[in-house]
Amino acid sequence: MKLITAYIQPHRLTSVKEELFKAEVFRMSVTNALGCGRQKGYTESYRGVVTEVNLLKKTRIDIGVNDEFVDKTVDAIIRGARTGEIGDGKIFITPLEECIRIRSGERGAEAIG
Amino acid sequence: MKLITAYIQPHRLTSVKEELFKAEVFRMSVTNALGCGRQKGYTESYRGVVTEVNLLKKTRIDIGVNDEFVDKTVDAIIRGARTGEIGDGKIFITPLEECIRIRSGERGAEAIG
Amino acid sequence: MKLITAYIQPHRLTSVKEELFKAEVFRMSVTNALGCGRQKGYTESYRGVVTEVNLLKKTRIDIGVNDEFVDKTVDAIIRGARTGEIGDGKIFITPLEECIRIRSGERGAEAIG
Amino acid sequence: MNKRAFALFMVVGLVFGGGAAFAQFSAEVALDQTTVELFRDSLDIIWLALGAALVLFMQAGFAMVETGLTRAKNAGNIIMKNLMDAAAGLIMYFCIGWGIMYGASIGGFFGSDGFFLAYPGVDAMHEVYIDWMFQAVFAATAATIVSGAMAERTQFRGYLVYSIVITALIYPVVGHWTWGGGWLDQLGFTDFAGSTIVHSTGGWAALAGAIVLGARKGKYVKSNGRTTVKALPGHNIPLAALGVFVLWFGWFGFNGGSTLSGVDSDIAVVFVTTALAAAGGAVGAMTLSWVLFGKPDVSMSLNGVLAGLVGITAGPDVIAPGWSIVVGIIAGLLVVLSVEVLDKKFHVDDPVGAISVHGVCGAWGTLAVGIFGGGALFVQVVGVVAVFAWTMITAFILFGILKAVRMLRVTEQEELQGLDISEHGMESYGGFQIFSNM
Amino acid sequence: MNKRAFALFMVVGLVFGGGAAFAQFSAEVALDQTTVELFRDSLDIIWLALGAALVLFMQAGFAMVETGLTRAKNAGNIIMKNLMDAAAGLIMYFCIGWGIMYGASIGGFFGSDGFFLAYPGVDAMHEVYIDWMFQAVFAATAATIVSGAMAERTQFRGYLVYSIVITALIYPVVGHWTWGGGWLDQLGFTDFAGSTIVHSTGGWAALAGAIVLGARKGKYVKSNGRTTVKALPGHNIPLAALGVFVLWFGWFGFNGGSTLSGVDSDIAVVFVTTALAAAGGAVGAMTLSWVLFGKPDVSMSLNGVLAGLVGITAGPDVIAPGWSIVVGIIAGLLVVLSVEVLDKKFHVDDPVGAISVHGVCGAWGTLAVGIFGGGALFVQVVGVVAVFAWTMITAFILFGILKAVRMLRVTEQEELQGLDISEHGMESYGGFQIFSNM
Amino acid sequence: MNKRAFALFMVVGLVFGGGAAFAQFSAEVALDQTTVELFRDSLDIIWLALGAALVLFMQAGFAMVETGLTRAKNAGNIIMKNLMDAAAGLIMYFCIGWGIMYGASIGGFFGSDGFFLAYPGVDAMHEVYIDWMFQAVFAATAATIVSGAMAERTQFRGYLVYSIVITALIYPVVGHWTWGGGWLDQLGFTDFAGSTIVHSTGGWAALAGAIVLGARKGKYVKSNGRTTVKALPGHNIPLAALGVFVLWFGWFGFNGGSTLSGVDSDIAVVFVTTALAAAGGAVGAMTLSWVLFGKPDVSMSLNGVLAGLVGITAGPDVIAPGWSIVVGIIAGLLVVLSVEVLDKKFHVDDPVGAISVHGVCGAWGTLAVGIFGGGALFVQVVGVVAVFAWTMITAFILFGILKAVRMLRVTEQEELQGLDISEHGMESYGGFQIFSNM
Ligand SMILES: Nc1ncnc2c1ncn2[C@@H]1O[C@H](COP(=O)(O)OP(=O)(O)O)[C@@H](O)[C@H]1O
Ligand SMILES: Nc1ncnc2c1ncn2[C@@H]1O[C@H](COP(=O)(O)OP(=O)(O)O)[C@@H](O)[C@H]1O
Ligand SMILES: Nc1ncnc2c1ncn2[C@@H]1O[C@H](COP(=O)(O)OP(=O)(O)O)[C@@H](O)[C@H]1O
Repeated sequence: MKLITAYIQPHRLTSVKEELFKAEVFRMSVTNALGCGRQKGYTESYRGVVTEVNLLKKTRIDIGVNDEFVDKTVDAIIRGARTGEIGDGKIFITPLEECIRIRSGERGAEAIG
Repeated sequence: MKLITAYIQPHRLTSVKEELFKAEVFRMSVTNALGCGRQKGYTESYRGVVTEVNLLKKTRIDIGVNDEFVDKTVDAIIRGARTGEIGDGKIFITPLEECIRIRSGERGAEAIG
Repeated sequence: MKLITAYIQPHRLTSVKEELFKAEVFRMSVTNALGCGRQKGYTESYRGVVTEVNLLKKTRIDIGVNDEFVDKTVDAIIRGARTGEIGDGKIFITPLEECIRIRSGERGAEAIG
Repeated sequence: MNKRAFALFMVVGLVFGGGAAFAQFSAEVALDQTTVELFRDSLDIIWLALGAALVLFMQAGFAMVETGLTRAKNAGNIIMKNLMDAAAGLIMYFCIGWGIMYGASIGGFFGSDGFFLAYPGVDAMHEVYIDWMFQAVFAATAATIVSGAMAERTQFRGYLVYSIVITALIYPVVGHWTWGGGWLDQLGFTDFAGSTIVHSTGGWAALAGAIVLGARKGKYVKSNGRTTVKALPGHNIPLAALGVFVLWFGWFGFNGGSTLSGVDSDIAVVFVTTALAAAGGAVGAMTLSWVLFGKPDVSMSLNGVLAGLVGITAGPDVIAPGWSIVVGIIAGLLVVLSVEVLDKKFHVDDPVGAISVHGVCGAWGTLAVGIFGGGALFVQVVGVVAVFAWTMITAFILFGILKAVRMLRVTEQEELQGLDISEHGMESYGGFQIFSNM
Repeated sequence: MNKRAFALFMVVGLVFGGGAAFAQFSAEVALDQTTVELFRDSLDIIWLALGAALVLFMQAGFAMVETGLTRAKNAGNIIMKNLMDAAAGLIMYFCIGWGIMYGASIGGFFGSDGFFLAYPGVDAMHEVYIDWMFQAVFAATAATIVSGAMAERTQFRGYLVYSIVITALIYPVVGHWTWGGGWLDQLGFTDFAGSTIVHSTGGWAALAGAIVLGARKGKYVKSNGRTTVKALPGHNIPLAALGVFVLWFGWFGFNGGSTLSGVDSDIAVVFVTTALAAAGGAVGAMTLSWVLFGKPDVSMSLNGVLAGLVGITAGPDVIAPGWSIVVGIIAGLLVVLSVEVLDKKFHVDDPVGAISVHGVCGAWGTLAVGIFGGGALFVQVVGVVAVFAWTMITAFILFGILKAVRMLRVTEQEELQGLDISEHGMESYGGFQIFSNM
Repeated sequence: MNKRAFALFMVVGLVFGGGAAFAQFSAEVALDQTTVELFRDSLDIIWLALGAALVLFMQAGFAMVETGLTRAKNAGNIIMKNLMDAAAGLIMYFCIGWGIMYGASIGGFFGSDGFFLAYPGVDAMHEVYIDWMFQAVFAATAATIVSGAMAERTQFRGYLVYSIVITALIYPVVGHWTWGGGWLDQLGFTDFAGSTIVHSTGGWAALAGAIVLGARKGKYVKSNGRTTVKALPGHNIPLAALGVFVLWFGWFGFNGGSTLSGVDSDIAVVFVTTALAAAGGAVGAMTLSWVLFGKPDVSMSLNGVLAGLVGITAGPDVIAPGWSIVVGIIAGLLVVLSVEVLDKKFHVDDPVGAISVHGVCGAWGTLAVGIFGGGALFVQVVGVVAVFAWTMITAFILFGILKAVRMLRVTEQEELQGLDISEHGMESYGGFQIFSNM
């Protein structure tokens, strides 16, 4: 099992979700994050004082999947999130040793779906 | 060492924390998240326009533990979070290679507690 | 590749960012979290009812790095975050199997930077 | 021709005739008894009209206080309840309430005509209208007090029924006994702007409601046979503070307008005592909360302002400014003590302190007239007790019926989710990330 | 010597002479025709001044309603637009608008003098001043209606141009036709406080603006040839509710002040009908939203209050209180239906419902005078149509030009980012974590 | 019998006697000198009472502006400070301030009787009461200005001491010199509603406070010998905007009421200039911020409104409407420049711009009377300087003592945590997730 973590542009969340649904990935967790990457920030000015904002709003998606789903899921995220512009984001894949469904106590492959 | 990540119903946080304390797990980090799982969402309607809300509010708990604590911790979370209803959530376990206490520079098993 | 996750005091974020920049780590993701650790909480009182607040505000930083960057990054975080007081926080390191840049589809070491 | 056209004529006048006085201002006025009455009437109408507008604006104050001191997930619901208190309340008071309050008395207990403001044969309806206007916003005030104490767990449709009953019946009957010339008035009961008549009525109805309804889930947690009292903090203190300032502002209309005439030099003292009692209330509540809890509590100090205002409302015309500070301070102390006792001893869950502010301090204010303002203390006690009894009994019956027909409380699941989603299908702070673990 | 020094003298008087009356109050007043006129003038000035202050305060109401019903990322921008409607609006109405509205008429179509309030040779300028004051805040009201309908996607500088044109030209011409004594007034068109003149003018300009501008990104999503209507929920319902209460409060100045005299017993009925129509509007909109959507909708009920207020504005003096409830309820139903039709059928994106509240209910109110208030229905129809035509044509031209010179709409990127950042380089809720995935 | 019972009698009257006039309205009024004085007094009382209510409501405006422009973690604290300015301020002004301001003068420097409003032997106390009422809310205004400039780092108990001293001493002495008939008044100094007397006094006390207190942590960051100025953005711009609108509304009471009589045709021009100067201020500040920073700044434009209002306050009765726009625009420019200079050059940390708005623009307004309103410019300068000197000296001493006894500034740890938690043990936005990394 793998844990797929993606940082995407907030406004691509809807289309990423659509692509994931098409790829039959229905489980996920979403948090909002601030990201610092290639994308340059912008300046804000408050009462005449200029501030560099280089932590930009990003949305983070975490998905635990069985190994055979990894590629499908990654592709779906890319399809939904890619605009070709800097700031599109990153996907990280980490090993997932165990997954437990709290309700039933099921573990592993069955629990993840 | 393992990193235990649990997504639970927000209103179970208090009882999960109590169970963790009983199991002598005192360290954790909590974030809020939106989750999409088996639990069906609900519809909101704003000014007559109906919207499917299928990202539901969840609370995420991250706990780094030594290997011998894994089961205790998982059990405590389950005890605190289980209601038997869909939406109770999931627990993910990932390998944790290193843990460092910033204050002292301690590493590994001593740092985690 | 490794994924470095640090929980720090919120008001140290700026100096951590500065140290990371000096160490030429320019990519990161930041979320806010509530933490429970060695640091004792404080009591709030609302309308005469006293409440123990033991989930304290923390800032979480996630950084995906190539193996050779791990030490540099950890050191930079410690330099930026350490005050020597309880509550300074923790750093966790987990294995990172893959990293994908959404925009270009690049993978692995090139994608991470 | 519309009166606004005067400017046109003025200019024409200037061009052709040079400096003609303006139509609007120069209309000839005969200098006789009629003129004098016209001015007197105009001053009365203006004063009552502005007073009514200020009192209606207090609805905004109540809405903000109650929203601010409850949780974000119920914000839209509490607002709907406040809105409907005002809307349904005004309509019900028009149809029924006014008639019961000021109609021809049946034995000093309730009125019996004037429903729908139907006064066949009366010409000078403006006098009825302006008086109705001022009275109607008071009825809506009595109604809206209750929503705070019953917040975060009451069904919307049940609350609607309550709104209708209090403005059509419970409050008007109290009003008839007193301002309507009924039995309490004949005993010599005095309550200038309604410490008892408006505020205690609302406060005691709130008490009955909070008891029948029970506490919010998670407020009193039993474990090992011991009950722990938990804080369920409000989500928006600045909004609550704004509400308190709006109420303070509106209260000048509430007390000031209660001279019922714009030609009344008592207006001066009423304003002074109203301002000073509110100040005293804030200082009193802040100080006591500081002593009791170790830190000056913000929401208690805000409650203190309201406590002071409720406290002075029965006698702002007869209590001297210096004493009004004392009345306010005592009200401020009382509100803190009362919140403590209700919460920690009796486990009556009143999220915003409405019972303490309006019920308890309303009673205090009514007695204060006897103590500082020269009223007959015994009669004041009779009035306080009578209104308490009537309101508690009728409100218990009302909420009891609502409970029996399952229209009172939302389900536990709905309460957890928040009433905004369960009752109205929406969120009040779209996009904001809010911890919902309570 | 400053008048405030009286107290000093009083005390001196007390010490030396004992109980002398105060300077401020005891000035001798001759008891003659002059005195009578002085009092009448004073009552008029006070009434209009307070009315003007209340109407200006409505700007706060509009700002809060519009902010609350749109997204957090545009909150500062909508506030700037409201602020500039008031600021630029007052200045433009001073320089140009008033002259066009009330200047010497050119054929009943527009006025031609009095610009900059220049009335050479006039002494009693206070009469001009107070009337200008009351009229100016109406102009600013007409202007500010539009910002809500065009929210979240309009360039700030383009909006500034619009603000100037409506307060200098579009509204004053409508005003001249009617309150300025122009052709509609001569036909016998009646609109007491401006259902059509102020509100419909604003509402139709909003319609034109929303059409030319197009919908917000993500509001109407086309997929497979079908258009899905999405909700883009407002971010702060308590603020929107506060805005509605502020508007209700201010409306007493709007309608009440429109007697244009403080010596007018119609003030009484105007207050009553204004209050009851608002209540009716809330009840009507809540009920219909409950029936249509299954749950009572909060923001629709809030719109209902405004709908009722707009609906009664044309005839608060001639519609009986009982009927005013009916006028309000119908307005409340209309606003819900109109929002539904505009949104789901015509896909006109009006984030706050300004077109429905002010345009549609403004027209309804104007007709209601004909139906319930004894006005000539046909003339009312002529007025409604004429104002619709004039406003739509001029507003289409205005927004068309702005669009052509690329001053109307922000870029898609800017819209996504939010206008606070793109137009003003700031965030309105610094520190708050807000989901920005819309 | 309570006056409200009239309705009952009316109806009885109708039934038995047919169409009897209402008690409230028909009381016989003798047509003589007494009646005339009664009306005049009533108009004065009504006008001052409403003015006082509006000025008190400005406290809500200040609270919202200051809360909105500071950080979420200090919101409850700033509200407590505002609340206590009003509450403690009113009480202190009752006990001491009024006597010092309007008591029998000791050499033109301070008054010496009338403490606790004790005027033995005076019958017509309503005249004292209403005047006290109007003056007291001015004292509370002067006090509340300071809280914004000292926000986010001042101890609550230290601030309480300050509140008491300014309303009991610092402000009343300035008031005695001028409105109290003291030496500045005798020189011919003119300041209609208090540009200098109220606003500069508050503004300069704010300046002294901000200097003694030092900047907020993180505001001016020294690195490599260079100081970088950082922005610490406010957390709630919509609330700040609401506050500004509330202040604009309340200012009509502030300036309008300062005619001190309801029978004064100057009310008209005062309203017009007050409205136009505010509009000018907004336009001026917006434009300059656009030029200087590349984008129109929201919080600066909001400050601009207040700058314009403070600017016109010294001469709203004598500056012509056209010139009032100019006065406002200049104030709007000044506020932006002053904020820039204080912040970037002198590193005086004033989170909300109170020093610039009230101190600087107050001085400007006082001079503007000399320039546009026909006052003696030299005397105006003397007044500005004298008030500056008195306030700076006394405030420096006061804050210096507070600093010496460690009652002025919270610890660094408390500041980081936020004053809501450290001073009041609570959070203002329970449940909201807020980035606290500043
Ligand atoms: N090495 C990294 N570690 C953690 N987060 C990262 C890393 N690289 C990128 N991110 C996240 O991904 C987001 C997008 O990265 P960015 O470099 O702007 O995109 P792109 O690859 O399209 O240029 C960043 O804002 C950050 O949140
Ligand atoms: N595969 C997954 N990857 C990431 N998060 C998941 C996954 N499965 C479940 N979750 C998280 O757990 C929450 C609860 O899951 P759900 O399926 O509703 O619970 P249950 O297993 O009790 O039916 C989800 O809302 C989501 O946040
Ligand atoms: N074992 C753990 N698992 C998850 N988070 C932890 C763990 N230990 C510490 N943390 C996070 O780190 C923060 C700081 O920990 P704390 O023990 O207070 O610091 P210190 O090590 O300096 O005493 C905590 O608030 C929590 O967010």
